[in-house]
Amino acid sequence: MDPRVHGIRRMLSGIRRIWVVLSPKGGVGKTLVSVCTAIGLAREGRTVGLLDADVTNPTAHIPLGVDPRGVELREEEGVVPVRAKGVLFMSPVFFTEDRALPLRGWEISSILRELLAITNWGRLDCLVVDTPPGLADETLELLLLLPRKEAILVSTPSPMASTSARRMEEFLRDEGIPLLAHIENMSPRGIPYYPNLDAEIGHIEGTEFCRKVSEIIRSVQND
Amino acid sequence: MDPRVHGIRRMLSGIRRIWVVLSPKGGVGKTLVSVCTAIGLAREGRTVGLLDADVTNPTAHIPLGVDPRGVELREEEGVVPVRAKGVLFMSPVFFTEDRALPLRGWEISSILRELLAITNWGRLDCLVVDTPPGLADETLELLLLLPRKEAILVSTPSPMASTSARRMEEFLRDEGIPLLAHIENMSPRGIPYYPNLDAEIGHIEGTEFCRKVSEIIRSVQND
Amino acid sequence: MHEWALANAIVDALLAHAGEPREVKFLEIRLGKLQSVAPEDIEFWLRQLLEERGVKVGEVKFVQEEVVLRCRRCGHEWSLDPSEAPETVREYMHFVPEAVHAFYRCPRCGSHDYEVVRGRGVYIGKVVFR
Amino acid sequence: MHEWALANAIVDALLAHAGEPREVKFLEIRLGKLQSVAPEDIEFWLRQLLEERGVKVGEVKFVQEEVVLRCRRCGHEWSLDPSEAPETVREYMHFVPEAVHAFYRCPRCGSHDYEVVRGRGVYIGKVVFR
Ligand SMILES: Nc1ncnc2c1ncn2[C@@H]1O[C@H](COP(=O)(O)OP(=O)(O)O)[C@@H](O)[C@H]1O
Ligand SMILES: Nc1ncnc2c1ncn2[C@@H]1O[C@H](COP(=O)(O)OP(=O)(O)O)[C@@H](O)[C@H]1O
Ligand SMILES: [Mg+2]
Ligand SMILES: [Mg+2]
Ligand SMILES: [Mg+2]
Ligand SMILES: [Mg+2]
Ligand code: NI
Ligand code: NI
Ligand SMILES: [Zn+2]
Ligand SMILES: [Zn+2]
Repeated sequence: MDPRVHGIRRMLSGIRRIWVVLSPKGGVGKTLVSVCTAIGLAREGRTVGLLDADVTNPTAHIPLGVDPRGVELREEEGVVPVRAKGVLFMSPVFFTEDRALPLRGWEISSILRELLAITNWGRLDCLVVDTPPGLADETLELLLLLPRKEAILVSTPSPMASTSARRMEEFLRDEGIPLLAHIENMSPRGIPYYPNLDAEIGHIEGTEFCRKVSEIIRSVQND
Repeated sequence: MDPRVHGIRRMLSGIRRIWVVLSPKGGVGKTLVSVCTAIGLAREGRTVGLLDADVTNPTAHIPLGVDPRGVELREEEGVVPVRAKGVLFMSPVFFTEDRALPLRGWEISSILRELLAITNWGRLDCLVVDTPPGLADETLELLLLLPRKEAILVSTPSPMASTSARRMEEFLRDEGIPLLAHIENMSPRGIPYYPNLDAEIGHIEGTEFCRKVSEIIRSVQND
Repeated sequence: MHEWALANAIVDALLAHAGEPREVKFLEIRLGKLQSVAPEDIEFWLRQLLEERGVKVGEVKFVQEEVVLRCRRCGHEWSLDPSEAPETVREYMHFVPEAVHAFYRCPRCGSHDYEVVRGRGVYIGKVVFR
Repeated sequence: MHEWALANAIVDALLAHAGEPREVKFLEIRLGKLQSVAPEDIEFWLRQLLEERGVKVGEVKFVQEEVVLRCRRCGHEWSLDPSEAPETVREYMHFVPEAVHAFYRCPRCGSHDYEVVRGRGVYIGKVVFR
């Protein structure tokens, strides 16, 4: 009996919706979609949290503009997430001084359990969870632990990404996870390719990309 | 005592060099670089193998042009890899009918051990290993199991990819793994961005991208 | 204090598994030293939270577990005392013991690929309900 | 036959751990049923390969292990008999037992997230050298 599983239920009990941003293929835009989804909700006046669950290679702090070395975490009935661009943010990078964090599967599950068991999100309209590529411990453990979860699948038109997305769709259907949205990124049929996006990552909230993400999310969120 | 660890030594004993293509960030081009490195070596007359070690989301067969449903594996002192575009190729996709393969950490290590313990590569000048993003079981287990390994690190100019690459460089240095090359992809300082590459993935061997990869590899391989 | 959250998890786990007991007669909590949790803090919150939920609390015993690490690369086993770590690193491991892999390497071969065999964090050793 | 490779791994492991023994008096091999390995095939190669390396072989005993799977989602435990699987799927699992996760789901809750508790593949149970 791992007490953290019980602690997690308590710590997530004030959260209305949980959106897990997924794709087995890397580099399709999961992190940017996660960050912009959260920023968009915050701008509409929602209370929103963002968890970077890419534990061995967290990068969500970069577009959120959070320097991990400058963060001092506050303890209050758990650990209080950091506020950035209107979003309550928690990341494993706060505990590593931005070094490499090589972890084996059970350790990955364990660090996610610990983070979920100690982070005090308070009341949230929505928690957005950015995940790593692949279909391994991070994703499986999150799907096991998170209540009320809905998936946002991200892919691109590349044959490698679309094959990966098809596999994930089958998997989500088997697991009974509702698919809130399937976003085709870098594509005329979804979010266009913006050649200068990399240069704008520091102020992602001002980009056409970010507006486009918010627009898509608004159209599917039904509430 | 896992007998596979001993079997692996035997099965890899005829391989002169082992190149592990790495990046904790996804979508930077690891798979295309792996495939083109292998194709380039084969064209120079080398005997070359390619292992897709992205076990929960293998995609190397796509640019190699191998339809996993058409493959019948032959057994001969192990399992014989499939020949495609001059390269001897082994992938977990041959055992899944291209379905999702969700695995926990220990299972990831175990499937890699099994594949390495049964694949009969014969004599190779070089084995290229394509890895998934992250810094978890696949990468750690490969670095544990593979002898004579050298790393090829792939990154892009994106701040997310360069942060990830910096972490991996520190890690490789700590682990004492020689860095054969750090390839900056989608960059004027390394391999340029080719807007139509996705459309050419079916005949990657004829692309400027592939020639460029071979050129870089040739310039660093020192033999 | 994030110890409040750790204690609350234990309380929720105990009550869920025992179906709302009236009294916890004896409770043994194991504290892996990697997490540097003070037994007094956990005990304070355990008593407070259990009593708030109408559960009497008898003896609470703490057992500190030494840290044992085992290298996957070379097999070497060693220990580590977080009280000798830099303040910041101790704090990271206090929140998230897995952070150890970012800061420590096998003293024999230098690898980051090692297992925390013992001494990671808080768990329930034994419990007697009435 | 890929059984040659499986047997060779066992032989290499035995000889490495015993420092070139003259005789294997007794050897117990456990065969997880998920891998559908025929004991005769493994025994043939074990005897052949050990004798080639100048090692006498006494009794070789095989123990077949039933497959036990346990769901991480709902806790359900069940078994699976590969001889009832489609030919192709049996063959995939014969080469790579982990392929089970691509084809089978928990019969109670439908999840692919389950553990192979027992019956995965080939390993060494016991060995007596002379
Ligand atoms: N619509 C887009 N147009 C141009 N570049 C994009 C777009 N979406 C993502 N990118 C680029 O792709 C890279 C990967 O994005 P990221 O969000 O980190 O993907 P993931 O989290 O799936 O690995 C980033 O460098 C980003 O700048
Ligand atoms: N130099 C490049 N120019 C244009 N697109 C590229 C280039 N390199 C890679 N890509 C694209 O990036 C995507 C990811 O490549 P891939 O090799 O699968 O990366 P990884 O294996 O690191 O996830 C592919 O869709 C590919 O077409
Ligand atoms: Mg990401
Ligand atoms: Mg990330
Ligand atoms: Mg890849
Ligand atoms: Mg791949
Ligand atoms: Ni604390
Ligand atoms: Ni066989
Ligand atoms: Zn070591
Ligand atoms: Zn189940």
